[in-house]
Amino acid sequence: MANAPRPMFDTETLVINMGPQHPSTHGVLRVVLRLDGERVVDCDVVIGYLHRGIEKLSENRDYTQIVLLTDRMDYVAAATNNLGYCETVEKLMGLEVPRRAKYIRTILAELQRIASHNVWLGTHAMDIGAVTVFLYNIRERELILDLFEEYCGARLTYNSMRVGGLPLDIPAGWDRKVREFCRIQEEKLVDYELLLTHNRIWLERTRNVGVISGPDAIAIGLSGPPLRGSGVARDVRKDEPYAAYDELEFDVPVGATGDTYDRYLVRLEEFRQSIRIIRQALDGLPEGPIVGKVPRLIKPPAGETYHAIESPKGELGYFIASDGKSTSPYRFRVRPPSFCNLQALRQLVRGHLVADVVALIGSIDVVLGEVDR
Amino acid sequence: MVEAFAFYSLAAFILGFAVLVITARNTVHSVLFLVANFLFVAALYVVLHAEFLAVIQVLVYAGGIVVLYLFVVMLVNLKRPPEAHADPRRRGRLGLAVAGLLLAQLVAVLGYSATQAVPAAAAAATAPAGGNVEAVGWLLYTDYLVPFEVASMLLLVAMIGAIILAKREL
Amino acid sequence: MPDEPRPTPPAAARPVEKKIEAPSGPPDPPPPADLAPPAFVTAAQAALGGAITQLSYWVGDWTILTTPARLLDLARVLRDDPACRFDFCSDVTASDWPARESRFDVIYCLYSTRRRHRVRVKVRAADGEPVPSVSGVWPAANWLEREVWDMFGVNVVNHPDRRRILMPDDWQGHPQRKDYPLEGPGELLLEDPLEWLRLRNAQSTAEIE
Amino acid sequence: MIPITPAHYMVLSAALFMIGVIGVLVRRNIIVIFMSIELMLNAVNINLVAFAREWHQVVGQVFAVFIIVVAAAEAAVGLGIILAFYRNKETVNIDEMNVMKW
Amino acid sequence: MASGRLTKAAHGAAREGAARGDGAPPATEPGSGAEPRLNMIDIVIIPLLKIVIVFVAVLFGVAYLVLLERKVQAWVQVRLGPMRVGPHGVLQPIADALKLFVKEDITPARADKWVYTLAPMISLVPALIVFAVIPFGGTAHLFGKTVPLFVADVNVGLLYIVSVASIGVYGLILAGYASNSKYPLLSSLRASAQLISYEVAVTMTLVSLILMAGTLSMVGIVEAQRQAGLWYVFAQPLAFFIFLAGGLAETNRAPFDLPEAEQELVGGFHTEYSGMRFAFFFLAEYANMIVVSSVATTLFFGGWLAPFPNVHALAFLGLVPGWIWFLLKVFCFLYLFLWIRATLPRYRYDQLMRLGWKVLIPLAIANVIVTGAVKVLL
Repeated sequence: MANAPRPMFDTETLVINMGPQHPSTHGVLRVVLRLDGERVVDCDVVIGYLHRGIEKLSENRDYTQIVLLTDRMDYVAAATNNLGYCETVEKLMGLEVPRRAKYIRTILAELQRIASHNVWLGTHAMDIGAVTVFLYNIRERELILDLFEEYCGARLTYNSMRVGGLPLDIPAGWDRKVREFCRIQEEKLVDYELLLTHNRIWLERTRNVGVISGPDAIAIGLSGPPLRGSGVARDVRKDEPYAAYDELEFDVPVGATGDTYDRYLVRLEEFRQSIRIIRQALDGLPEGPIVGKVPRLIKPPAGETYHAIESPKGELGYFIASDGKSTSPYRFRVRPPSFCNLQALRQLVRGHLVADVVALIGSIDVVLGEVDR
Repeated sequence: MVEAFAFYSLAAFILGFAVLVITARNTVHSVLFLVANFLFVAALYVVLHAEFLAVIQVLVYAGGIVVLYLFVVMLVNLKRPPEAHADPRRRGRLGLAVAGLLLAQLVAVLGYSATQAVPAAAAAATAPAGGNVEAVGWLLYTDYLVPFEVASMLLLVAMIGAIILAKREL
Repeated sequence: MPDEPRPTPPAAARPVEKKIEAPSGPPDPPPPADLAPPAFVTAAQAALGGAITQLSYWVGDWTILTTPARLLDLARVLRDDPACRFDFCSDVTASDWPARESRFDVIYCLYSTRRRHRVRVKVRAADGEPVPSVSGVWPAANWLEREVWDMFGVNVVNHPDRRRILMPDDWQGHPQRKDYPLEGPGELLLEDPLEWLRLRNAQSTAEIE
Repeated sequence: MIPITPAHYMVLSAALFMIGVIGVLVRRNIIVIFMSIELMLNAVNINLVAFAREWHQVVGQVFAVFIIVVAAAEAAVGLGIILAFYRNKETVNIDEMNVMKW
Repeated sequence: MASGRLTKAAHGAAREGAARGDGAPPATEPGSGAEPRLNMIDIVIIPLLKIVIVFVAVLFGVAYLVLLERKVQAWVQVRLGPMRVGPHGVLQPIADALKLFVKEDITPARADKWVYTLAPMISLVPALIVFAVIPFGGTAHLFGKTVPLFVADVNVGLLYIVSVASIGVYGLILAGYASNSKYPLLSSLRASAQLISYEVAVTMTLVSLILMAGTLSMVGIVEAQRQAGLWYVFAQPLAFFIFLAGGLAETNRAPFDLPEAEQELVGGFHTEYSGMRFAFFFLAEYANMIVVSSVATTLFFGGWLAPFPNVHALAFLGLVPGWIWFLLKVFCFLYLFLWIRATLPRYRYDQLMRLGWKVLIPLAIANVIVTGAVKVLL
């Protein structure tokens, strides 16, 4: 007592800083956890460590240059970012894209979705302790990177699309390799499932962890696989078709309970659906030009628009305002799916254990490059 | 000769660590010295041919009870020195004096008994000698079965009591 | 694209300078006469016609303009009215038009997961003018509004947790404003808010010619 | 060198016991006091085992086992009480534990 | 200090075995008290030599176990593993050791320096001294002498192992406490709770084993298996599985590696450690793996005994020296450990505790009761 009045400190809770340097926060995410024992009472998500001001930068680059800035946002799904951006500008300018370009874009986007899901499954499994799954997934992702390398020469930041079409046609024999990859990936999916889907420990670690109901998920702004895991069949590819998705057949998998396991199952099914889409697109790949009629100087008329596509993480939206006078956008805004999904983390982790926090960050599938931009 | 050497060195360690236990400022260090003390007591039991007891000492005392102490010390994680406040009615000096007196008395008794002739000790050896496990077990499960069961009841009660005490809400 | 050569000198660029009028906001064209507004627009108009100051249609997107004062009413109608059901707040963002009196456009991109339609709601706000937070209507707007506050300094009021989100807590200024300098320490804002525009337009004309 | 007799063990045991007593009397940290009690119990055990050996009886060891059991029970309940007390008063100073109810 | 205890324990046992001639209760220690007169070579040099050999062998084994783990993991994960140092990376352990030796030994500010230094040692020493009672083989004939292939045959060998293992907890708790850091603290709380919980189950399974063998001596247990002509894994399959799970948990191995889960607690109790002190923890963990494998081999797989002693066609197996059989069996266990780590995800803390207290301990108790009943009835 020592005469001075004691400050009443809370003996029950412990504040712990998870990140920004932590092995399983997938980059520089910082989660400040308030723990009671090992149970999370509350958490605060701190982001911005990777903020590079891509939006501001883009407002000072011209429309062609921005494509390669979008690569740097969700760097495990660069082609998807390219696609969303190019389509938004095309929408703003009223450009028509040739069908062949649309099909190739679809193939690239779906390959990218598989690659992104590979990274997700690998890291998610590794966070829960199954390291082998990580390396298996990286092995398959490597094949996709090879395909992209053959297509555009780059392995991570592809810069693979242009406003109005594509910079390159697919190389000869590439479609055969894509088909071969689809076969391999389909085989390996069985491996992943053998290691995880019916594994008792995996079930115990993911079932009923981070349950979020459909309406709650919509309210908090979840999109993509986490939203579908909660049983809401929302997929931009189906609801507001873009690229060639209106001509292709695929299913939108949904979960039942909205827990981590459902999100896992949804993404696993998306692997299969992506392969299905790629096969259809390869079968129906039309001949023709790969670039539409694009003016030499990209200078959209004054106006603004918002356009969203389904990235592997969720709804990736671009809002572009043009003042009609300049070759760079007046306002360039990205609606990053990871950012909006990450917002739900606080709601998800409450009442769970530290180990679940890791699993939940994994099940949301955030890429910090996209969260912070 | 060997036994004398073992005894004196072990006794020195035991007493030394015991003094450190009660003088250490840091409670965690106190606990550590207590562990060391117990380990040397266990060694002394080995010298006394009570291997079973030595192992039990390590297993239960050092490996169990003291871990509990360490747990509690870490859990209470004191932000201020626990000894800051002294009850004015406390008579520390008096306590020391009483302890000293008691020690003197014990030493006197011992000194006196040492001068007396030792009764024929070995003559009484009727029970099986040695400290082996079977002997202890045999006694525990025959002559001392009732105390044994009582002790297990005591442990059960203590366990339930500790859980109730330490639990935040029931 | 690490380092683009900066168009250095206003001195060199100035002579070329024609008269530059800063853009005073997007045109927000009204819908063509022959296009019937969709059900959700008419429903919102019927519920609170006064709140909708303007209606706009451009490249297939409907935009409803309103005032900060009526924003929350409109938000609730858009969320709850059976014809609207905009339960999903895709995005909240802003754009800065410094030449205008109410320099900020705060833009809410809404989507209905049940009716599968989109609409944008737009509010014009002056610097410091309070804009009510819609995070009570759509919890998803929480972080997005934080970003709007962080990047533009739009005065979002009644927000449950109005902190900076991307920039450090002690950052001065709001980087996405048009008058925020591109180089040098961000705190030293340029004297003239339109200086940036002049530089930019000079650059683009120089590069094109 | 003199052979080691039970008296040696008794002196050791007495000294250990006294250290325990002093710890109980002098220290105010209740955890240390508990540990001093453990020291005293150990002193008793040394005595019991020494005599068990002297008399070639295992009974002494049996009693030592019982004492260890009692010590375990005492530690469990005592530390439980300390924890409960600490939650309420945030102290382990025995001089502040002077009320039966708070 | 602890190794001092070890030699004393060994000597005490030896002396007692020699001194006690009466043996009112049935004598349990085989192979003791054969020669009444012991010369200097027998009582000092040979034990000392054995201690040194075991010590060096264990350290060597640990070093190569690390390499084995990396290699096995790599092969499972379609990688190559270490390949640079020496052919196929066989010299990697030396490189690792060198690296750890020369690394800066960091003590965090405001850490409890003494305890911080002591903790790795407390971790390592019990892991090493357990090897004193593990019988690596029966006897060997060396320079005309019959040398038993174990450091000591203590009559309370099994209890000795359990009690020494229980000391190992201190290393983890103290490391967590002394680092003055939150992740290690959380981890050390996890570790100690886990160790204490699983110790109960493991000790219970040992009780049923003791009931079968009627002795606590490790050598005695192997002898009992030889006499019964039955490895106890076949008599006590349930006990074996409980022991295996508990062993994995006690050595902090996957899927029970919560205390050091990199993905959650960034390495756990050794987060703040570096250099040699980190190496000590590392050594302790792998030495503990070898301990658990050796104990499992001794208790359940007949120690150094050759398999199929009763099949005449396979009698040639008996020609292989016992210690080779022992090492082979231990290797199989270690491989199993590595294999499990490469395959399974990690348990969560509460699930781990639930498994321990609600599944393994009741099963172990039931096993003891059934074993006892069978023993009484037969």
